[in-house]
Amino acid sequence: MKVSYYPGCTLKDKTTNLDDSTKAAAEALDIDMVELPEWTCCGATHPLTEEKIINLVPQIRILSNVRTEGNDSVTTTCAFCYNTLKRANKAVIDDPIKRQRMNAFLKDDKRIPEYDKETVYDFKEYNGETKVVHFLEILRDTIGFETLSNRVTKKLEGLKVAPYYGCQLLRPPEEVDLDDPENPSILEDFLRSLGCEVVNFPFKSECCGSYLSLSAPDAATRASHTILRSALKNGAEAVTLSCPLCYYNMDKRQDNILKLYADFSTVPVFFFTQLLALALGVDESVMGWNKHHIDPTPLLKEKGFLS
Amino acid sequence: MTDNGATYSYYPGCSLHGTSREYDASTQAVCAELGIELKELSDWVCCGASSGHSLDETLNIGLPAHTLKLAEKEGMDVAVPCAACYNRLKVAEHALQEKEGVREQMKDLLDYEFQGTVQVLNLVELIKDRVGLEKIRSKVVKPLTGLKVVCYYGCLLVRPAEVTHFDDPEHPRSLDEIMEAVGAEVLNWSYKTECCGGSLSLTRDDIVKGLVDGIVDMAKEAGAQAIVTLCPLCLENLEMRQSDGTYPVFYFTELLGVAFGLKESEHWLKKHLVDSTSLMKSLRLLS
Amino acid sequence: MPQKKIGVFVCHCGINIASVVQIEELVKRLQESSGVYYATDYKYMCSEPGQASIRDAIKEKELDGIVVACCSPSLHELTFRRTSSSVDLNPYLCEIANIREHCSWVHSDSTLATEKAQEIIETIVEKVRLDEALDPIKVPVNKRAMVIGGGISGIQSALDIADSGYPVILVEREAAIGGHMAELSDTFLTLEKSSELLSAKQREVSVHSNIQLLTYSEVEDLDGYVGNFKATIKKKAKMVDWDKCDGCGKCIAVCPVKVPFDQEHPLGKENAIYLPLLEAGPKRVVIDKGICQHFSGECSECQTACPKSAIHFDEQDETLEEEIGAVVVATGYSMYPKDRIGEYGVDGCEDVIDGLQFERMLAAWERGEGPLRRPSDGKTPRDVVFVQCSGSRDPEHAMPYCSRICCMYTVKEAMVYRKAVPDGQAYVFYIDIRTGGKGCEEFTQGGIADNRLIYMRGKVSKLYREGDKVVVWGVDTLMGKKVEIAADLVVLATATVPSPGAKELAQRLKVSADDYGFFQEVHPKLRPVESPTAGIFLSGAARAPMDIPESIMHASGAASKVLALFSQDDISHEPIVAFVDEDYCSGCGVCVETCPYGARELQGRKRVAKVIEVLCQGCGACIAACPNGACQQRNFQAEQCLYMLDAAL
Amino acid sequence: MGDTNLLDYVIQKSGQDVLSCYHCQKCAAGCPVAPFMDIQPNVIHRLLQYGRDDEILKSATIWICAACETCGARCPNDIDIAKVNDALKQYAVREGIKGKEKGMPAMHNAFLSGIEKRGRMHEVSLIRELRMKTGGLFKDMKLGIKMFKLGKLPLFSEKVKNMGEIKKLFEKARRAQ
Repeated sequence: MKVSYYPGCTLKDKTTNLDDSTKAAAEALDIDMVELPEWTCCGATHPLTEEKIINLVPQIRILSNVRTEGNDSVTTTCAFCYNTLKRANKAVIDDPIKRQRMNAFLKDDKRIPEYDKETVYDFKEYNGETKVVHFLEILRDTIGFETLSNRVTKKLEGLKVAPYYGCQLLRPPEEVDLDDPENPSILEDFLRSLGCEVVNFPFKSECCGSYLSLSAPDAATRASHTILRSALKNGAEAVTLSCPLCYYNMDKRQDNILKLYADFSTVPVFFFTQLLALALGVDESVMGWNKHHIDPTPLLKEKGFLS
Repeated sequence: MTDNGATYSYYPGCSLHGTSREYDASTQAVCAELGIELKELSDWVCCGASSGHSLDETLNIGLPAHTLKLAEKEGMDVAVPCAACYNRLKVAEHALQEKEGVREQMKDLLDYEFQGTVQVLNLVELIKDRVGLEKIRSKVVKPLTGLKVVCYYGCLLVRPAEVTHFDDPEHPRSLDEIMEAVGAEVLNWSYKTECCGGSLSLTRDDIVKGLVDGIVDMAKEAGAQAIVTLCPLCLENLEMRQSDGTYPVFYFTELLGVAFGLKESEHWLKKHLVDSTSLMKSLRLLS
Repeated sequence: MPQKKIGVFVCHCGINIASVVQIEELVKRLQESSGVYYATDYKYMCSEPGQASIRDAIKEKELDGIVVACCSPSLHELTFRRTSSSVDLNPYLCEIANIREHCSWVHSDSTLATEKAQEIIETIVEKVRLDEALDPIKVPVNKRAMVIGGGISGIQSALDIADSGYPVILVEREAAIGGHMAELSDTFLTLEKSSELLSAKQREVSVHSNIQLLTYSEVEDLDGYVGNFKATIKKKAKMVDWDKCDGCGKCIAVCPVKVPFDQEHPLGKENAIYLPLLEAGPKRVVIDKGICQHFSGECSECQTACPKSAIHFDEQDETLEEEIGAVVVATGYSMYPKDRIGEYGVDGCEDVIDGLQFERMLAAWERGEGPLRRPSDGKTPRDVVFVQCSGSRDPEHAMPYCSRICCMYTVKEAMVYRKAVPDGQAYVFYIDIRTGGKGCEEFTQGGIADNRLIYMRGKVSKLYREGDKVVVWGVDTLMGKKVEIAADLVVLATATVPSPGAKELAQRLKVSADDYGFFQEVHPKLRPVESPTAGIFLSGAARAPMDIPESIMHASGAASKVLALFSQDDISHEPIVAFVDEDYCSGCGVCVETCPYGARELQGRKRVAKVIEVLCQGCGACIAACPNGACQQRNFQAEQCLYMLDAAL
Repeated sequence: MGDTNLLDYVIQKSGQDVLSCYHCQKCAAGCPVAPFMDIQPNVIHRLLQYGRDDEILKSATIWICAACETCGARCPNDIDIAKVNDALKQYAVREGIKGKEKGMPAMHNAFLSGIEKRGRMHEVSLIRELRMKTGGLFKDMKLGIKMFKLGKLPLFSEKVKNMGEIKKLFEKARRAQ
């Protein structure tokens, strides 16, 4: 099964451990995944601008490049990139005018990288053929959690983990359509297949404050605090998620939470691919524990998952 | 209801002895002209107005009850020109009759057992119902032809209806009928009982300005040259707080005086903050 | 065949026809036309003088058939046919030529319109020329009714019919009749105990000589037609010998199967074997085969525990065939499953229940079974939040319609709750309070004020468990602010939906149901209690969400329709039906499959197609399908139609 | 106020069944001074239900209400909000709770103390006492002079001869609170 891999910008600087652990896990599960060459930013939040062209160009160019690479699907672990790519693709599939406009733009665009050379490109219209698949969907639908749990070498027995989805993975449901928006189960099943003890808590799809951490830090702190406090209250020792921005709000800014809420006790936050890599016995270098603000190693050592 | 011929007790209220002297004078003169004798209650006390009901329930009922005591002692129905005083007295009267325990409380406070033998009448009620439009028409010497007015009742004369029981709280007509009887052209408008802001005038004149301008604009829109009213508080507000500054406001008793050809009418009109004589002169209603 | 004397009566319809069609010119041309013996016109043919002119003309001119050129047949065909038969002219020799909707209303050029009117009339004249005199088909009526569903609606319909002297079979799926009303606490407006109101009716049914009560039974199939239905009823095996069982309950104690509190179930059914709330007579147990582990495993605890060995699992279901003349559908309602509303966090929350479950809790308190206890830990709830429109008025996720009864039962439940927990506080989140109906608004506003209920306008967005509380996220639009309440108990006023199996039953009865599963009425305004299938009537919430008073009204309405049907010994059916010329029929059976009304069957030794005239709706499908023209339709015979085409073209 | 909450106190004192309000906001729509209020007239009832007493007692609404009885006349459930506001004002004054609106309480106090002294209201002394408390001594000065010239602002106040009963009335009123 050959699929293009679209890491997304933050995975190349702040959260390289998400990138490395994803690639290591894929390799361990022999998922034939090739990073898309020369990828650009996906446009982050689904186009806030109503401007006709720029709000779809980045995503459609990425998706059409996947096709030129000869693959029929692209995967990513970042919830933001997944949401933006999938919704842009649906917009192009559903709306002929947008499709027409994108193809017109891409047609001219083909000449830009070659600057002076007038290379005629056998440009083929893009009609949304590329399938956008989150890495979790590959685990669930292609590999299957049954086989995944058999491939796990180190069962994460006794690790009480709260699965956190955030918003981009689930909403808007009619466009994203990954799982039931109110009662999702993909992360729960994933954690169970690794042997973890799943902690159910009501705020698993509440917003963490997202980019408000820049413009309205207190709001983001309050949002993340409500989520983490609820997870802890329901017995979680750790939280897992799949979005670098949620990770930033939930892990990096826990000391901001402490400033506002003295009674808050810190909790380690993992990318789900880190737990996956750990369970698959992949070597430590991909984990990038040092990148964590709340050091997760004491917990892992205590549970005997780390030497 | 004691029908003692044409003599009534008279309760002027503080404003009529102060900023609204012309209302007191015109009331007495017009009543005399209509054969009504007004005997002012001796040593009457303030009715408490909005301060009574705002700060203290005992004073709210106690002060007007004191006046009712004086009136009952005189044994005659009492005429009350000021709408605010009229409202307070009716509230006290209603409380004494309906509200349980008030009669005993007042007995203890004023050591007087209330009989409820005396009726409180506002001036419009007195003139229209007791005197009657026929008598008024018969007294008209100079009909106010050409004078286009709207009648402004204010809020306290007609509300709360279950207490004042006077005319219709939304569309009162009695003052309109009196003015029509003396030949004025009374126009219809929709602000008859809109509040002018009452006691807010001293502390929140910004609010009163807004309300008063609303009333004056509606009067103009109705095509009226002036507003006729029956409450000293409303007239003060309408004159003091109107941004126009030239729109005349009359007490209805003043216009009755003019229609009855009473000489001192001009004297009353001269006391107004807003000039009201030039309009009358232009209509040759004043020489 | 001697030339028929046909009269044509052209109506002006005031100006509707006369303003476009030149009437005198038309009448003059008709008088000269060959097929027409007599032609005249009048301003309003349908008026009394107009009809009098027709009657006189038929008598004086001894007309053999008439054409009335006027408006659409659906308006006055019946009127003019009655006028004809009143002067002994067979009504089916009176036909309508529509020169209003088909001519004057859609044309403006008066010369062309007049020509078209003439063509329309001459076409119909040709039809009358070959029309035969027909008489309505008479069908005997089997004066015996079947009521499906033993809730309050079914009970009321059954009683009304039985009290009028006709036998009724009341089929109830559960072991006892009473339906949801048996589970309620007090009922609004009078706050009388629901069970008390119901038990009087239940006893009446059980002792009524004209009512045959079939409990624990379901209607499998229904054939036949109005007045002559044949119902196949499955009597489910109780697997308990009711003569031996005395309701001691030892079996119940040992039964391993527990029915979850929040799963919809009849009153008293906590296990696979249970004591149904019987309306009369001694208590006796019943086994629900569906959840009994004897059939899905090998448990027979109750059998061993029974002192009277009254339990034998081998008892089989029984099937009965019943001949009936009319059917009343009274299958009632059920509650929209609350765990389908994800955001109301129902997965982990035992203390989020729906209105019916709260009724059961309140009814239990009223029966003196101890203080109000919430499902999770049995504590008495101090703060109860009612969430209105849970699943109703929600086109996006659930039901788009308003379930009509929740505003009323919620305020009542809050009032009964305040009686049960005097220091409790009830909050209600609503979008609108819809309490129309006699006395309802006063009841509601009085209830709110007297019981200090806090009504907040705003739809609840999320419920979730936190510690031992259920946190409710709502808004009070009056304050424009978010409101968060930590409640001990949350009652969802979930949508009222048809009872389970309603759609399947509709198919079996060949009756249409809307896409939610509510039975479809013929006309929502004029004929609300009749289904489009003649002889099948609708009673109560099976048709649409409604409260008990309305159910009673609809029940009696449906019963009155049955009585109207039973008041005639036979019913007449339009004679314009298909017929088969047996000489030409090759018995191919094509017509049998094509007939949408099941009005066709192959019969006799010669296997010749035969028309069940009573079921035939005269749609003509079989005629079109018949390969060798053996099948024709009365007064629409092929020859007739060809002549009509000649006249028209 | 003992153990009863403000809601019960207001219902009892004003005699108005505040709980029967279903917030149709007909009062707020017709109230002449509602635009100047920080809390709409009917929202006071909801705050009473929520027990947010402080917010109510410190509001400008209860003082700005001109008691023109429009709301009472039109309320479908016959709630006279003027009386509700009276009960709230009386409670606030007695408990010494100061709100956003400073002018009105001062004016009413000055008015009543004038009556306690003289038995009748005397505009000049009322205005003087009010301005001393709330400042703005020269406010409306121009108007005042004009009225004085027209003889409408008598400098000397009329005094009731038999003040005994008035004194007793004010004494008992204070004790009755």
